[in-house]
Amino acid sequence: MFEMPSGAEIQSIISTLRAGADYFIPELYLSALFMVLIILDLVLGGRKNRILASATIIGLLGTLFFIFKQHAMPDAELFFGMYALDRFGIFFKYFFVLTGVLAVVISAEDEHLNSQEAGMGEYYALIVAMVVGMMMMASSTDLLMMFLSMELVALSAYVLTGYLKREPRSSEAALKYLVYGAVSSGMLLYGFSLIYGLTAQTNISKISMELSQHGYDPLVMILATLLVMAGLGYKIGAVPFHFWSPDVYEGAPTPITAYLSVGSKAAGFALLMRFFFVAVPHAADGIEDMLSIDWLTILMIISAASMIYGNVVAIWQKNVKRLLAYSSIAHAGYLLLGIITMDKVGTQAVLLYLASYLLMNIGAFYVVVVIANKTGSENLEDYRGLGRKMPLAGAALTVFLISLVGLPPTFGFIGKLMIFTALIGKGDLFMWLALIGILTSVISLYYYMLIPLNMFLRDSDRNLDKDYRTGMLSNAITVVLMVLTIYFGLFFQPVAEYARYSASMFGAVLN
Amino acid sequence: MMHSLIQLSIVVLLLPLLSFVVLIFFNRRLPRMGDFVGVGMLGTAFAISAYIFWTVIVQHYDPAYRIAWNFTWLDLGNVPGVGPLQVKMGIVIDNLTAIMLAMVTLISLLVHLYSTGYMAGDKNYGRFFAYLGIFTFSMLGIVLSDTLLSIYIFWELVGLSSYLLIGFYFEKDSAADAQKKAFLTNRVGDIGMWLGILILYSQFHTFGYQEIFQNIAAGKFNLSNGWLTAAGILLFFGCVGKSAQFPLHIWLPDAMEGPTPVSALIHAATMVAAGVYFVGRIFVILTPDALHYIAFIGAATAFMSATIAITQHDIKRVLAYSTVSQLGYMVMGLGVGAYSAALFHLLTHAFFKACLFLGSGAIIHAMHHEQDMRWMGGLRKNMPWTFATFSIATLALAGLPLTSGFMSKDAILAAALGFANVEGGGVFYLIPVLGFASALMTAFYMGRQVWLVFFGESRTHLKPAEAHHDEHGHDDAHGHDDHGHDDHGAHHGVHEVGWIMRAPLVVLATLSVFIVFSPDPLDGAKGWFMHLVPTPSTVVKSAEAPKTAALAATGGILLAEASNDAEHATVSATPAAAPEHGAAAEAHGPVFSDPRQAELAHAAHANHFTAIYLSSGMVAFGIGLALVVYAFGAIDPEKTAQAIRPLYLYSFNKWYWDEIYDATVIRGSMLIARALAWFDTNIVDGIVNGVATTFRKFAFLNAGFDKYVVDGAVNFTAFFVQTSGAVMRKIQTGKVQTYLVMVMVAVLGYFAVYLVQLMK
Amino acid sequence: MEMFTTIGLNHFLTISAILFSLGMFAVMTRKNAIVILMGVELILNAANINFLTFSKYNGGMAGVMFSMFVIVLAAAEAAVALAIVINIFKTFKTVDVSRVDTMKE
Amino acid sequence: MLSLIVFLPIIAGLIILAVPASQKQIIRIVSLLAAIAQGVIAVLIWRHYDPTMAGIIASPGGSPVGSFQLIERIPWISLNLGSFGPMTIEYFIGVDGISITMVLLTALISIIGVLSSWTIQKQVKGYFILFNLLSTAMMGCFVALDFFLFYVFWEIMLLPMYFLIGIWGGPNREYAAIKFFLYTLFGSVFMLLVMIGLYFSVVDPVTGHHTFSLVAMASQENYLKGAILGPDSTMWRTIAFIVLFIGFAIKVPMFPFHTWLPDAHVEAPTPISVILAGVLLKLGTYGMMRINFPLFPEVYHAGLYVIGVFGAINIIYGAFCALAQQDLKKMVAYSSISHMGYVLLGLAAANSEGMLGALYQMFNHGTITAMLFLLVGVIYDRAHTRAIDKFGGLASYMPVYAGLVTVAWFASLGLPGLSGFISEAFVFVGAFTSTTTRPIAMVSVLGIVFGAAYLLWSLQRMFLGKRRPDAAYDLEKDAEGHEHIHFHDWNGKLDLDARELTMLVPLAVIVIALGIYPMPIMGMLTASINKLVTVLAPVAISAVN
Repeated sequence: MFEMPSGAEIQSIISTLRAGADYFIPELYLSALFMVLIILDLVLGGRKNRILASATIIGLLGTLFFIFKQHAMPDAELFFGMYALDRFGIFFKYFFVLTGVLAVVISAEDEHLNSQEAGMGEYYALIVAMVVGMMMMASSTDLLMMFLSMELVALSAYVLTGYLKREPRSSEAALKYLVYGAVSSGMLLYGFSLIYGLTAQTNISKISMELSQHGYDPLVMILATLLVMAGLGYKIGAVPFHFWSPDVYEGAPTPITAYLSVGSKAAGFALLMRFFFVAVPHAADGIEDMLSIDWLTILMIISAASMIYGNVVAIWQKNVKRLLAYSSIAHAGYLLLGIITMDKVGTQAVLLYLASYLLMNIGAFYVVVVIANKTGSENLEDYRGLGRKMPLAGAALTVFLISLVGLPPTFGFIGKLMIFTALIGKGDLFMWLALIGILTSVISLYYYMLIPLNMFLRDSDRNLDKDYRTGMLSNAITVVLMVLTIYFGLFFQPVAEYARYSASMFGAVLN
Repeated sequence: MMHSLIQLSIVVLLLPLLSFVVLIFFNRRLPRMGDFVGVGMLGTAFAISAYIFWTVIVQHYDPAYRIAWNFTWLDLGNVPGVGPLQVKMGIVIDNLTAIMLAMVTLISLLVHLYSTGYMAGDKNYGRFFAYLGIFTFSMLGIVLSDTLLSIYIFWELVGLSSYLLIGFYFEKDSAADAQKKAFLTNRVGDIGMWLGILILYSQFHTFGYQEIFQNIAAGKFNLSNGWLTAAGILLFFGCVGKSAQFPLHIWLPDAMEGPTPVSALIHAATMVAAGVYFVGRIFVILTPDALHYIAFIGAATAFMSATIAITQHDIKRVLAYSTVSQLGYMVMGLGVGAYSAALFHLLTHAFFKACLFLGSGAIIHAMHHEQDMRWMGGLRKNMPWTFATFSIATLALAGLPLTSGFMSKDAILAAALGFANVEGGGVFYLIPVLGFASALMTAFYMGRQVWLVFFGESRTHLKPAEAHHDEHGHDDAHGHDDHGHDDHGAHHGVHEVGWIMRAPLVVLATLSVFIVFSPDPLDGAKGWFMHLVPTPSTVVKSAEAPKTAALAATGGILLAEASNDAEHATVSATPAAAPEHGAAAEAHGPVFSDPRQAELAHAAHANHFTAIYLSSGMVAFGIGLALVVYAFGAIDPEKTAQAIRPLYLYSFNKWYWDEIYDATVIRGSMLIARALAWFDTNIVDGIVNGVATTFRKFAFLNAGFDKYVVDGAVNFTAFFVQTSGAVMRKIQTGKVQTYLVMVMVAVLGYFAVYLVQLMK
Repeated sequence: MEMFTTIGLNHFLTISAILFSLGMFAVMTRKNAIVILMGVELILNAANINFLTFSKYNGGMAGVMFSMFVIVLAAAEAAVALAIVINIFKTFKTVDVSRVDTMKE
Repeated sequence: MLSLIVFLPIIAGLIILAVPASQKQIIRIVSLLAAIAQGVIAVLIWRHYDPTMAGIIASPGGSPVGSFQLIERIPWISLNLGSFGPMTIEYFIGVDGISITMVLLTALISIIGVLSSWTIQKQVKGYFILFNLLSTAMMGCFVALDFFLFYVFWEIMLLPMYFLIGIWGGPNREYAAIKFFLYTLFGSVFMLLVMIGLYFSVVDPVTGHHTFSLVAMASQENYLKGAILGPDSTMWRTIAFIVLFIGFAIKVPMFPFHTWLPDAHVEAPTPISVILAGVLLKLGTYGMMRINFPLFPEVYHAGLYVIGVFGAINIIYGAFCALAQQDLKKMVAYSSISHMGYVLLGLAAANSEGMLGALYQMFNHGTITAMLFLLVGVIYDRAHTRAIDKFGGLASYMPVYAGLVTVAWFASLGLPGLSGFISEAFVFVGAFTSTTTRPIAMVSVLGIVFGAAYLLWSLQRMFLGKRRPDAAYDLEKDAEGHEHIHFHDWNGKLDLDARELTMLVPLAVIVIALGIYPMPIMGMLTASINKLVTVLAPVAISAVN
């Protein structure tokens, strides 16, 4: 029933692809890097972890140049509406590359990871692959593309999570992640199929047009929405789709935990925002439309639940990684607050918050790794008295945690400030969410402070006379991250302005 | 340019302070611990105040003499709703001030001299003089100050110095208790005084006497008259505290823990009289109701403490209670409107009571710190000087004619009688009755004291070893100076004290003779004092006075007083005093515009002689009784005591006031304190921690979420699935799968909710 | 009567729905990790059926393309999954997911 | 100049960061020099301050920064928020009568604090870094005129305090520290929401944009009708006032939010107690006067009676609790609660006398309580206990100490001639003059007696009488029979040593001098206080709405 396309048509198709490729350079470049790393791993012999790590870092940093060049290009829809080039996407491209770089840095620092006999080649390659996937998640404008990029990220993540093969917890985490992820993506896919059925479209802007013009069966639509939400909620790790995250975060190698908690969460948010703002039809002032109200309700519930659950459960944690996992659930809740406002300021706030989250969370995990290198443990009890042995690490960790709580003068405070500004800017509509937000942040102070409490206020029962000095490089990195966290807490104007500049996505009307 | 007398008075005020500063810091470095500094300063101060006295009293001899000076202490700027507002401090010098100034400096000087002998050898000798210095400073401050605020300040400062001096032997717990008791009891009174000040300030935004009087007279007091009465009574409460009036009299007897010179200076002559002086200052704003209240309090105090004094053994305690009782007289006098009589009594009492205390001090000193009269006796032979002066002062206190005490007390009693007549109520006769009764008892217990101490044979040897304690051990308050106990042998070593301690006795005794104050031994009103310190006319419009008249009269005063400008002092005559000037000879007090006051004055004059007869009779009877009991032994005091034991104990234990307060106020507040502290740590804090724990508990629930709730949900799902179909019978679940179940539950749950909504 | 003779949109959808439920059921109840993975396959294929059906009834090739990608991707996922399951078997000596629960709460 | 006084300590902190931890003496001296420099600048500021300029608000039509002094106003952040207009945050500091006194106090107490920190031996480096951070934050709070800036300083204060109590504190320090942290944070997070709400409700008359400037917020005509905290949204304004008030009341601390204070004080080392009681508590009432009341005057007026009642509760409740304490430091802590009650009462009076009394009380309480805690520290250093009943008769053996204690104690119970009296007197005068709070004032005067009661009682138990049998020191007789006492494992000077004297004597002098002639401080307040009262007057409010 389908007649073959004529030569002319094929010509035009090819030319379109060629044209699109010019806008696709960073992704292509990274895919190349992916190959290069595999090959490098094959050709190199002996102690190659350092080389691979530095190669990855250089390669990733190289990407920044290509991404930067994209600023000059106009917003465009590539590959027949599969993919979009817009400021929103570019922001996340920067974001993911930096996340990747930092993840590699942490990995290079993590002795536990490097000490295993299996090589690290695939490891760094997969990190790069994840970067690509996350970039595409942030920029894809078509259900198919969205699904594929999510799977690319997910598959790499499964492998990375289980990378410590001899480590039962690592394997278990991988399994849980896999099963949970597979099912969630299945649900997402099923939801997509229903949406496709309702609209006969896979391009999200077309979908939105269809829905607003021809209407839809609300029952099917809500089912689709819920299934999609299940898929996205699993990516951003929000209650009640969060169950995988504590186990996975605890079991995975710490660098990967950091990477997942920042990178794939951010990617999930990017995708969610694009889907929510573009595919879901909004009336002029944003809230009128029936479907957007359904989404809003769901998002509000999820956000409130995440803030409460994440913060309250974290109080009881004994393992630092697991504690941070729960805190990342809570942070998903705060981020959702920004989306709920459904306006440019809200989006800006989310981007800013993500930027701060990148700094402080990666920083926290980095220090956790540094400490684990010395003590070989991530349990709260083993942090006792470390503050005096590792003052820098202690101070840095405190700064990052304070930033996670959202106290000035740290970047985290600015994130919260912008989020609440966006909320209260809407008048008293979302005041209750704001209240939940600040009250839970008070709770969060308690469990975050447990770490400095153990480090500084308590004395260890074990004798801490071994050498706790850390290398210059890691010290330097720690200091840089810490200083940046504070610096952006005081002079956040450039970041905030860039966030605003980036708060415009293809085919969405944000005001 | 301020008036020269003002400048001099400021010098007088500051000299004792200077002595305090010097001595508190350098007494150890100075020879003789620097007592000469204190004495020298006081000597100078007395000389200057004597000059002031001479100028004001002798040279001007004008009832209305008054110079004032004040300066801005605090500037509150342009206060919204009030306008420019300053808090002023001022000095006023009128006849009363001049007299008080001379009296205070004189007694203080004498006590300084006396102490050089009495306190000799004490390890804190120098500090003692420092404290005397700051006390004198504060007392002079009270005397001189022209505003309620400044008098309140000095009021508290005398409290402090009294605190320091009572606790001079702070190693003794009894002394430490006494000083705390004194300060706190006074504070209670001060609260009242402070509230009174607040009431007045809240109306007029000023603390100055004159402004307040003027405003009240001008009817600017916007609150009800009840408030004004309240203000009067509350201010009087300050006096109740300081002057140890019932019900706050309890601190004064304990204050005898202090060294005896201190008792003489502070707790007999000057500080305790400050209360009366203050009430005198604010006399004009006291409403009739307030005056009634004051009169009753005074009478009650006089009577009560007289009854207590009868049974005390401690020589200083007897004097202390007699002091309370005499203060009661003065207050009663003010209450019945006998302003000048009361203040007159203040003055006379100051001298003879100081004399008595210094005399008792001499005795205690000679008896090696024996204070219990039961073990004294026969001292007249050993200490003739002390005996002579002591007896003169006693007579004055008892109020025998030819003494100063007679004139003043008689004037008060006469006024009391007159007051009762005027008020015409049966209950008001209680006041003079109580007055005369206590006159009787005063005579009795003073007679008893003199006899026990000076006559008969020495009873030192009778003293049992454990005689510190009798029925209630309330008089273990022997002034243990540093010397500690000496042996209580017979009168070996009991001999007259040295000149330095004898001279003050002589001076004070001389000042207890009538001639000093009035040519006519029977009528103090003919004396200079009552002429120069006339009863001022009230500024409170009493109901029966025709408004206009009152306004006119008061207005007259006000014009005069208003012209006492801040910087240059003027002298003015009140319209009341003007027609009076020539006829000062038969002083009926000034004629009053306020009918009530006029009536009172007249009645007082009318009852003059009745009072004389009655009181003389009472005194004679009292002394006679004392002689009958103790000299001739016709009645055995012990037997009588046994016969009326309940009454005796009641009196001996001071009507059990200490016990009552201890049981109610002190224990009560400690109880509340403990209760609240418990409440604080367990309830208030408990709530906070409670919230925290609930959070942690909640957290625990959630932490166990996967374990309990999830499994529960799984079981629920199992049930759900079973009902769905037989195929799903056997269900096996693992962790990760239960997570998925949860997700499904969430999705389906929301879907169900949505369905329900859609149905609606 | 007609609905039994001629096969229409709803039939396909019903099939896919049943398939999806079966998949979910397997995923949630089966002990064996392999079986769970098969359940996942069922879910994915249920979605595929949807895509193809809608593609047929709404016109356009998007659905077909989608399903093709999904099939490929399912294969890749299976590969990764099996690798992980093998690793689990090495460390836990079992493929019973319900026993793999050292991390909880 | 102001920036210098604010950031000097942090500079010192950075220098210390470079000093090796072993060089304790250098570290101490650096901090001391910073504190002294601060003090010198504070005095200079005081000399150059023009007491006629009221401050408080920008007079309509007048200069946008109002009659504040030593103003530094630098644009800090300027963001384009599209529909919300540009978000401008300024580095905007300046002083008026209300803040100048607090600046002086902070400078003074910082010097004292450094001096009394001299005995700290554990982790000296970290201690002084945190200490300097803290003192910068405090100073910043008092001079900040931009709400955002104020909030930043306010929050920065918490962390150093947490560690200073938590690391250098007593046995139960963990609990006290986290309690302090959570409590105050709970108070301040609401402040964040209110701050944002205010930002959306206030427009800077000059730029026409939303602003965080407290000066602009203080004049009611700058509020937008229909904004969430605009003049017409009574409900939200009330709620905002209440949560803000609670936020500040926790710092004061006001019953029933006070329970963190005794714990914090008992656990904190002496210098931190001094800072805490001397300065931090003042931030609560300062915040009320600077932010809470001027921004919501009508709510403030509706709430006068309630504030007054809480003030009275603080006064009497605190006094009673102090009366029951066995631990001297705890007693002093409760006395702080009682004395801050006077401040609240004065603020509730809403007239110049009361406000003046309150502000002056803030200053005096700072100096007096600093003295009290230092004196407690002195005895604790020697006896290693603070149980009031473990002493007795000290006055005979440590006369100088006893003398200073007497001064401090009597200053605390409001003896005329010492500074405490004047402020308390004015509080009462004001509270009584205002018909609203008159009954409350009449109850509160009881505080005068109970205040005297617990102070005199403790004085007696510790210093008077003879050595108690179970006292914390031995009694020894030397050759010529003079008695001496000796504390176990204390071989320093028995009576106060030079360092302690250099801390205590100046404070005593200040207390006495300001008690005799308060105008040097009071003179700077009056203009601002009168302005504040006018601004808060109901007529002024009704004029706007």
